[in-house]
Amino acid sequence: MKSIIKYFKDIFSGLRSLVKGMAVTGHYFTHPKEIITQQYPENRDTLKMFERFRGEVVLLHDENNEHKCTGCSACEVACPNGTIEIIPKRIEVDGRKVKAIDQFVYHLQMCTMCGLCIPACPTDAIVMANTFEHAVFDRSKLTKILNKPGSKIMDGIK
Amino acid sequence: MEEVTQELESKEYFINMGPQHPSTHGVLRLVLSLDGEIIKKVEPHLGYIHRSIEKMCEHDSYQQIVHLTDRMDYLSCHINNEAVCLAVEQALQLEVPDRVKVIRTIIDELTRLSSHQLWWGVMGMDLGAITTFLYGFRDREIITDIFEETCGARLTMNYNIPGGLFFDIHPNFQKRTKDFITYFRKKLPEYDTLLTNNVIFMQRMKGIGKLSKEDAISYGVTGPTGRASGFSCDVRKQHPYMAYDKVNFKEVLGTEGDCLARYKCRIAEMWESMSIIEQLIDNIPEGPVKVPTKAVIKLPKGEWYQKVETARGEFGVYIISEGQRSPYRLKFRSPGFSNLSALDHMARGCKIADLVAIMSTLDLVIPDIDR
Amino acid sequence: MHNEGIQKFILDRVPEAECVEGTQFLQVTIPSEKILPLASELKSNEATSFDFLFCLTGVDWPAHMEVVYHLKSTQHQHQLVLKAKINSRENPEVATVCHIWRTAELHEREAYELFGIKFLNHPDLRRLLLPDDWEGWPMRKDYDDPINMIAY
Amino acid sequence: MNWLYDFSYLTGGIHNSLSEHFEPSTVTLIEMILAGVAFMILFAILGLVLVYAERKVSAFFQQRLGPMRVGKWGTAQTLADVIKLLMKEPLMNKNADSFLFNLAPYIIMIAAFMAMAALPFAKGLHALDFDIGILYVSAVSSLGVIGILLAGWSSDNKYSLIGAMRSGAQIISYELSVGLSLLTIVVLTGSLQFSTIIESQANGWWIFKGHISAVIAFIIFLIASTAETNRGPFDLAEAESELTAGFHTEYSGLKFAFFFLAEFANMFIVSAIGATVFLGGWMPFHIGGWVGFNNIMDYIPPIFWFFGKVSFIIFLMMWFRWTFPRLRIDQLLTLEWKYLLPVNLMNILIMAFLALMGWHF
Repeated sequence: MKSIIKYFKDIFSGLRSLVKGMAVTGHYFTHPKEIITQQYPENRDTLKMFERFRGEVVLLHDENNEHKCTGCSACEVACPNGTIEIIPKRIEVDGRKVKAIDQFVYHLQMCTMCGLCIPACPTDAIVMANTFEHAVFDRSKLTKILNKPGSKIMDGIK
Repeated sequence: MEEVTQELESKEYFINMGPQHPSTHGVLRLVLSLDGEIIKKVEPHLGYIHRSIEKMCEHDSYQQIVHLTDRMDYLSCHINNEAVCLAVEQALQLEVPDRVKVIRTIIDELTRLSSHQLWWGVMGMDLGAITTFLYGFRDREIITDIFEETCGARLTMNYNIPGGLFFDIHPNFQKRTKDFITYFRKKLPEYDTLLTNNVIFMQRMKGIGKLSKEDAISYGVTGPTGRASGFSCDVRKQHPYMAYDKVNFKEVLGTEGDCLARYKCRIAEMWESMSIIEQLIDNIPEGPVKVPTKAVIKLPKGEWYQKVETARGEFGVYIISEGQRSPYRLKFRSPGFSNLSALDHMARGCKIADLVAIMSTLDLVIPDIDR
Repeated sequence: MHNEGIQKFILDRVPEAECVEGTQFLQVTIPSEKILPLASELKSNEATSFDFLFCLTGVDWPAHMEVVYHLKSTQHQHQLVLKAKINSRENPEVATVCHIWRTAELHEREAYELFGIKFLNHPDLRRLLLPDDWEGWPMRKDYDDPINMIAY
Repeated sequence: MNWLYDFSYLTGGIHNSLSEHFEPSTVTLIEMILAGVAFMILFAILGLVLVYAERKVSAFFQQRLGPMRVGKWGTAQTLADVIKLLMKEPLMNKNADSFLFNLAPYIIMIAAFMAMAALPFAKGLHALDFDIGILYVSAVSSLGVIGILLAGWSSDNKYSLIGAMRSGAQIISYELSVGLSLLTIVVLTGSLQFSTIIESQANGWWIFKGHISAVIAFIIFLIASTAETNRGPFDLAEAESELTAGFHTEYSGLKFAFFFLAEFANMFIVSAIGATVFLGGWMPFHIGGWVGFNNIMDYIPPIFWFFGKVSFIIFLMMWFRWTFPRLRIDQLLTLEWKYLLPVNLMNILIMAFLALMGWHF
């Protein structure tokens, strides 16, 4: 007899647990306001990344097309993946030959966004930008030269 | 008569589960010997995403090693980072400020929460309840947003450096975390109604994949998986690091050692994690967030072993230094690797459907196993 | 049991053991051929009962090989680092401990494939992480891989 | 607008106008072709609508939006999928049994078509009205399992084979429960003919008139028919997380689309049977004595009643699928043989007793 009672009890408690579970999903079905989907390309204008988000390395330029990079290669050493390549050149300043950058090559395809290059820079020349739409159709486009053409080093940065 | 019985005997056959399979969560390949649907033997074949992180570490500086650990157990990346940082700090005999300790602990627990949320969702999906996956991710999204705001990335955060943190927490961090805890305290009971109390789920979990305490110790199964078998292996309790000696929390221990015990252990751990965060979030002491270190860290000659408790179990870093800027030998003891070794023992005699349940309660992360 | 006790325990059984008191653990180096009796003794003896092997790895030193066992007792909560010193780098061999601690099975396979340390009597000693036809032992210091060279 | 309430005006009109021009045998042939075309169109529409509905419903259960890009609110998403599936290359394993492999999807489709023939969609709108309608439908709808078994067997894939074997065991056992739960109502109606069953519900649906027994029978029917259509929580034959895709792992392109379509068609068929037997088919909702209310209900054409009831049951099945975890094969069989079957038999006894005493309404 006991086993028969248990048999029916099992059925009822089982059915009850199922109905309770359905109540949870049913709640969300009837509350479409709680939908969390974001319609990405449509909300592009309102979408704002957090300011600390690490998207890619950029070399800051001011309005005079001047940057702060001295070409010291500290970031190149700090980078774990060989993402940054500094190609230096010698320029003449006040009659002395000084090291400066010719090209600041940045391989985005190898970058893991670890951010180790940023604190390594002694002159705060590079920062992590918030951009995240990096997709391109050709791998070679991911190799970027960060210093703008014709740019030169800011005065007083050593 | 003899012949007839011979013919009726079933033949074992092999089936390749993976490397591409929905429930191996990555590229794990299991070679199953089956008799009908009954599993006779499970043989894991690893290494599909072996990246030889240990070898790379022998050439990297200690700051660079930290970011590699993100890529191992990507669901508890902050805790992995911390293990390397702690080992280096221990070797250099650096005492990090209290603020760092508390912040690291809070983010550790948030990481654990987010990992368990993902596990819960994926576990439901493995058992066929796809909706849980979305609910798990919905709640995890809030934590990843918190991480993104403070650490600058959602998954591979790299927020730790030897000697402290990359930068201070974001001003919104405390408020957001508190909001999340109030929100999640309401949502976690929903997890129970949806899955834990479900009769089908109970049937699928109860008594499946039993692992006794002795076997758990012998196989080196740690984390919630080991604790569900009654193996008290919580590193946070036994070898407290950071601020874990200052907070009150319970080490969740199960007795059964089956899938249900492992499941309940993780759910209970989520409650514990929330209580730890609540104890700390209002008491973050003021102070600096890093101790200055040399640009090139050179550890003295010697060897250090640092263990931490990740969401999957005991994660260990074994550094042998010869006084160079890179370690002479560095070994990561990953929890998933040891946990996986018990899979064959647990799955024998079960059905294919049970194997899926066992694997999801083991909570394997393949990069963690392959390294 | 304290470190002194463990040290004495081991020295009683393996007199040639070298014990170093490290910053964290007691580190004991013993010749590789002594590992099997000592390991089973450490596991089965009530006083030590090291039942939890939480890390097993190989180390390649310039003159010799080493297998490092990190042991812990869940009963007494004491820990120990056991190092088996293998003098031959060309053909390193050491007895397996995977019937004492079952977790050693996978760890030993890993150590075998990365360092080429042969674990005698291991039930299934094959390559684990790398492809089966991989040549060489990649974690050895003298391993030269011109194709997948680390860019540095 | 009379035809909307009684389709025999429409069908009779067509028949009469055809008879004026052709011989009776030709008329029958033309009518058969017309019916066949009509069913194919219905099949296609059902596929389009149900796939879209499933996606949207599941999305709303999961706090998502579902397809939103193709057309307004993603309404053309299924069409886009159809085009994609048509353009895909039909692949086959080298060692697969090509004849059976190609045959399997057609068998499943044919089974679904055959079952649909006997369904009464509205007053006067049905292809066949057997006196053994229920028996015919439940017999034919289980033919589909042959297609599944063939698909699993011929694919040369162990996952497919396991899925097919599971499905065989599952459908054969759940066929019992479906049949018995329908029998419970047949005890009351005394007829296996669909039209008679619907007529008998003119003054109230059986689920309301048949006491608790009818409700139990309805619940059992819901569970068993979900299992029979291989839908979650009983989707063991596919079992995405265990067997990758079960019996149709190796199918691609159009043949995969057939399996996909057949699943939804089967879902429609069992829902239609359930709606007809338990919820009064195309009969409007009537409450005895409330003449005004009943008149208002009568204003809604029967075909809307029918499709409304069917979509309610389909929605219930979707709700099950998107809430529950999957059962294991032995639990599935335990549920059938230890719970559903005994309860069902007992239920029939009770119902027979009720009918005998004349206690039902």
